[in-house]
Amino acid sequence: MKRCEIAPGHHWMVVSAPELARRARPGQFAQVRCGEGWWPLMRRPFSLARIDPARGQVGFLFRVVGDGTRWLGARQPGQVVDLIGPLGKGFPPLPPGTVWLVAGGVGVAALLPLAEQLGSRARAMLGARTHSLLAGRDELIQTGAVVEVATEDGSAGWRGQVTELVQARLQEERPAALVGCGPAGMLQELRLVAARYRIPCWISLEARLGCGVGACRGCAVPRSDGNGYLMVCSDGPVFAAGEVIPVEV
Amino acid sequence: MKRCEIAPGHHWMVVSAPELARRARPGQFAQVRCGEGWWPLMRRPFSLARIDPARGQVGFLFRVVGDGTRWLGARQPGQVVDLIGPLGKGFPPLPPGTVWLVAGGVGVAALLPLAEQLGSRARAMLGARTHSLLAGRDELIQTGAVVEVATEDGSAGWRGQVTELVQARLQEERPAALVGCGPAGMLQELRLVAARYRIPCWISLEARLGCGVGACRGCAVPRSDGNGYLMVCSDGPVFAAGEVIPVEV
Amino acid sequence: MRSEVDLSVKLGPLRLANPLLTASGCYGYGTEFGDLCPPGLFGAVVVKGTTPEPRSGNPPPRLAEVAGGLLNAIGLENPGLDGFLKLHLPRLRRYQVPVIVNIAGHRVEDYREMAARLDQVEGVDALEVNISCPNVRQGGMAFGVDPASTAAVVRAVRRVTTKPLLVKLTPNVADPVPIARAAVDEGADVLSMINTLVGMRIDVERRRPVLGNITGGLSGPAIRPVAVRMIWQVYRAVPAPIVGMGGVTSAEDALEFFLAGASAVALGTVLLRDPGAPVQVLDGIREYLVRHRFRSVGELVGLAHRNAGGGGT
Amino acid sequence: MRSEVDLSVKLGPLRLANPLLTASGCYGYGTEFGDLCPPGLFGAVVVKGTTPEPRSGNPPPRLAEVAGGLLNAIGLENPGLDGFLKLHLPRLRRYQVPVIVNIAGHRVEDYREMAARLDQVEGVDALEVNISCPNVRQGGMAFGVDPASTAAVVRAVRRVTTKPLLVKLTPNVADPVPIARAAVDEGADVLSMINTLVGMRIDVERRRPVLGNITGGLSGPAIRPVAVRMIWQVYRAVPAPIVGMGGVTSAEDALEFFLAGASAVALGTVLLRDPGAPVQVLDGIREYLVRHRFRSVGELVGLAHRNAGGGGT
Ligand SMILES: Cc1cc2nc3c(=O)[nH]c(=O)nc-3n(C[C@H](O)[C@H](O)[C@H](O)COP(=O)(O)OP(=O)(O)OC[C@H]3O[C@@H](n4cnc5c(N)ncnc54)[C@H](O)[C@@H]3O)c2cc1C
Ligand SMILES: Cc1cc2nc3c(=O)[nH]c(=O)nc-3n(C[C@H](O)[C@H](O)[C@H](O)COP(=O)(O)OP(=O)(O)OC[C@H]3O[C@@H](n4cnc5c(N)ncnc54)[C@H](O)[C@@H]3O)c2cc1C
Ligand SMILES: Cc1cc2nc3c(=O)[nH]c(=O)nc-3n(C[C@H](O)[C@H](O)[C@H](O)COP(=O)(O)O)c2cc1C
Ligand SMILES: Cc1cc2nc3c(=O)[nH]c(=O)nc-3n(C[C@H](O)[C@H](O)[C@H](O)COP(=O)(O)O)c2cc1C
Ligand code: FES
Ligand code: FES
Repeated sequence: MKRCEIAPGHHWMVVSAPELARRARPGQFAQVRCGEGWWPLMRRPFSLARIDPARGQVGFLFRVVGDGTRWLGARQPGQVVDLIGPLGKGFPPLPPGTVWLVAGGVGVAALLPLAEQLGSRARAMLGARTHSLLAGRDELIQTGAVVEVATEDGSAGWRGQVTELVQARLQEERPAALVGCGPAGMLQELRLVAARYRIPCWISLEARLGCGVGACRGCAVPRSDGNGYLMVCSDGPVFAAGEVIPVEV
Repeated sequence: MKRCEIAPGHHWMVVSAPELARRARPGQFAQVRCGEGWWPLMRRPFSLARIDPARGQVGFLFRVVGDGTRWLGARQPGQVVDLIGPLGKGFPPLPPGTVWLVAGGVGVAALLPLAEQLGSRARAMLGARTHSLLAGRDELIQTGAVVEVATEDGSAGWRGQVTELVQARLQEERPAALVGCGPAGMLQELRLVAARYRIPCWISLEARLGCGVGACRGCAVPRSDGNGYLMVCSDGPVFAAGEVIPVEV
Repeated sequence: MRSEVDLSVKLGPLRLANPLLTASGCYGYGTEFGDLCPPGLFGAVVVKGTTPEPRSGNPPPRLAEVAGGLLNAIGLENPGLDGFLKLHLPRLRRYQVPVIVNIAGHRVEDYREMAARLDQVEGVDALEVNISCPNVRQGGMAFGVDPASTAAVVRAVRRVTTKPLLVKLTPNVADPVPIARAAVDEGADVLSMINTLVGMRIDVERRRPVLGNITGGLSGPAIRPVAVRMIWQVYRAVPAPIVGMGGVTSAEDALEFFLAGASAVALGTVLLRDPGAPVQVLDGIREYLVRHRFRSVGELVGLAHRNAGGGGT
Repeated sequence: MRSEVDLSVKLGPLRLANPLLTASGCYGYGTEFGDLCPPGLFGAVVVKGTTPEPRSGNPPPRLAEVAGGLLNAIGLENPGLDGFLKLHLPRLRRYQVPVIVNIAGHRVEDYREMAARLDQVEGVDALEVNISCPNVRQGGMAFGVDPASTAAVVRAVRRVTTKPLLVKLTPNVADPVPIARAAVDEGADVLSMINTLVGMRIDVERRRPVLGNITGGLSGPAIRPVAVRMIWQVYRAVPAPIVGMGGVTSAEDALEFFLAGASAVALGTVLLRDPGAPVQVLDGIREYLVRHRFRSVGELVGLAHRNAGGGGT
């Protein structure tokens, strides 16, 4: 594996995993063992941020938030990472036309392979607290997508939330679909915007995972119809926005 | 710290610890943290195998037997070791005359500073399974002590147990005192020999330690008089041979 | 060498190809892990706790990590008995591995009804009566902390089925022996122990419990010493085979359980992290048997009691 | 900044300079650690369990490590009440830190006698009634698993002393609330919780229990979720201040206990490994109070209950 810190606390890690690269589809994830002993106990889920069957590689973009990611961010090139994947359902076939990819923070990771796949059909909007934390922007641009950014402090692009940027652009244009990945609050906002404009919308959710395969029922998110729960790992992580209520992890 | 493997699975580690080196006396030990997380939970005790106040250093000789010592044996030069010491009572003043130091395996660690202190009064007998495991022999010789060895497979010196060697030499000579450190079985043997020949004898014991300071009462060894227990960490680790019954750890 | 050791075990009326089971709730309905951990690896598959009606389970978060363990508050999410029989059992049966259905309810009636129905179902090899689930408001663990209510549940179930009955005990009691005895007196064939300890965790930054359900069940290595102790106690006192569980992660752990008195062990939390664990555990058990010249796992069961002197609980 | 936060706490009738106590049995008689961890660091020192007569304790090995925890089977080795008063108390008093004597016995009579004598002793600030020691054959934990016998012990002790009474509860029960209530109804001023869970470990190579006593008490991080849960339950149900313990190793852990309902916490197993822990824990608590603009530890006590919605045990 190779790893580098591409923004403060943000790492880009490339792992040689030919079988995984061959079978993976955009929106899927891998469960990565992040520690040696019994802490952390569970694996950590990360979106496949690059799927490169030709080179037999997959890439991850992750942010250090706790003990697991701290451990992972200290791995050295050449070390082996223990991962299980591809897991989850990935993105469904999207309607023809332009697709706006809306990312908050490291949420961009899940959208990179989709941008790659959509090529010129993709337009991306990327939000972060400040410009130095806009990890993944260059990778997005490399896919050929048109990229716009929003920063809360106004240090780059639109000043404010990325969902505000989306709303502003929706005054001018209508995409065929919206696809979002990021914090629960942002996705909640995006869902409302999409509903208001009646644009089909998919969101990729996070949860604290156990098994990652649908067996333990640990990663529940509430269904919007009040009818129980869906599992992030096996019913998602990508859901139609109307289907679920994003909850903070 | 510096460390090197001096025999298969046997490490010699030197740590800069001026305060400890100044205060330590032969027979004392330090409690070393051997791991980062919660495994192993407790510190590991190691005899001070070198006490060098001039250089502000102490040395340890340890054998890899489990997770804690495996971790310690993988430390790299320059890394910090977290240790507490000096602990325990160390050797009492010994009677004038020749003292025979009898070591089984890494038991030699506890005897090295004593040999240093005794100088030409010391004669050492060192036992191991086979000659390659006679760790500490060179260090013993450097103290100026006369050194004889015993190996169970006869690959060096006396063929058999070091206590047999002691018995053989006792046919010829009588030391003023016997001092032993090693496995419980060997110390048990040495106790009997010493009693038979009525030679004053001290043994340094091992036990599974908790606090290392006498607070938790975890490191009990039975008193020979049947009257309860003594604590290896605070009453010992050196005991008069008649006082306690060595038990296997 | 390998062919010399026998990994098959007798578990009361059941004969299993190897001593590893899945712990209920950690292996879903047997097919979720796919090739990562196929049902055929196990001596038997114990499915997720099943209730008469479908249950949607507890609000998230349902999982929280703690030192050496996991807290879960799934709340018996399951498609109900009908759902299980229709959706899951047919798929699981294809693997030709013994299937044990874990049943849970609010009332004695619930257990009886399910047992009566399952008695008729082909492809269900045994029932595990879960009187120890800490994550549901009524019933569940409440049955398992008292010998009388344990007896009531087991009696009701025993009357309506001739299938082998496992009864799953809770560790949240001062002494598991009277409860184990009550279960066996009423016809339990096998005791499964242990379910989870009730625990909780608080998020100090948000100043609120981490789990949606507030409390959850503690599993994983942290509870292993409690499991070993309870198996040890029950083995001495109650003449019934035991499936041990609670923090088994390695062959060494499994061996500890056999030596304490378990005839088989179940893997739970470890599967969530290492679906490859069963292979390693079986290899390790095999290696141990060969090294110490045992011919079967059965020879190990309860062996540590012989070397334990008089003392102890 | 530092001077703004108040680390002192009220613990029933006691006023402590800070919310850290020593857990009985992990800090001996207060002087063993010397400068590594002097008594003055703590709000109060709770000494090793003391019995009427000297006890030599259990045969070795007395300690065994397990995942995230420690098993101990010391067996209440202590010099007896006389020995304590003669040998240890005078030395400990020099530190001018409140002294709490942990008392344990086989019979109600034992507790009463000790309490009556200690009532007269200057320099003993409170008694902790240990009805939860799992490592002695009779008495000990047997009292603490039943509300009636708990009541009997506390009543007997309460009659003979006006000193503040802490009662130390066992986690080896299905529900600690009835026992806590019995203790408080009979006059306990403070509840200490929790003592250790009964556990064991088997040496698979030697095929025998590791501990000389076979079973031992499980302490350390492994039991923290059980401690937090029990404190949470008792805080809701019983109007008495709580000293929390069980796996506290860091400021975050201590805060978790305060938020669950503990007015103070005791450090046990962590002292064996890191005698420097109290300093770090106090610094961390102070830092948290400042960061979140609390003025005292008291403001945190039980705070997580307010943010917990309706649910839960
Ligand atoms: C399907 C999926 C895909 C993901 N993809 C990515 C990705 O590509 N890049 C990336 O950086 N992160 C991703 N995450 C989030 C990532 O899994 C968590 O950040 C990680 O598990 C945190 O582990 P930790 O041990 O460092 O933090 P912990 O110590 O476990 O937690 C620290 C903090 O992070 C929060 N947190 C913990 N787990 C999660 C979680 N599963 N999701 C969100 N927040 C969490 C906690 O609430 C806590 O406040 C993804 C999560 C899911 C479910
Ligand atoms: C006062 C004292 C001084 C010591 N000095 C030295 C020394 O100078 N050099 C050295 O190599 N060792 C010394 N030991 C032994 C050393 O402490 C143990 O080998 C070490 O604690 C094992 O840790 P581990 O995690 O590697 O093994 P573990 O995984 O804990 O145990 C592995 C095996 O080693 C045995 N063992 C565990 N703890 C001890 C122990 N305390 N004593 C003996 N055997 C044990 C166990 O029975 C087990 O079979 C000393 C012990 C004491 C009490
Ligand atoms: C996520 C999860 C779900 C569980 N669900 C059930 C269940 O439905 N029925 C049951 O009897 N036990 C259930 N358990 C308990 C396990 O079967 C097992 O008894 C316990 O976890 C101890 O074993 P372990 O430490 O190996 O996980 C569950 C445990 C976990 C971790
Ligand atoms: C070595 C040891 C000795 C103990 N002795 C006593 C005792 O004498 N009396 C008592 O009430 N509790 C005793 N305990 C229990 C502790 O006081 C404490 O309740 C328990 O260990 C949980 O806290 P911890 O996890 O911080 O250690 C002992 C614990 C240990 C580890
Ligand atoms: S993580 Fe187990 S079901 Fe999703
Ligand atoms: S290790 Fe605690 S008394 Fe010896």
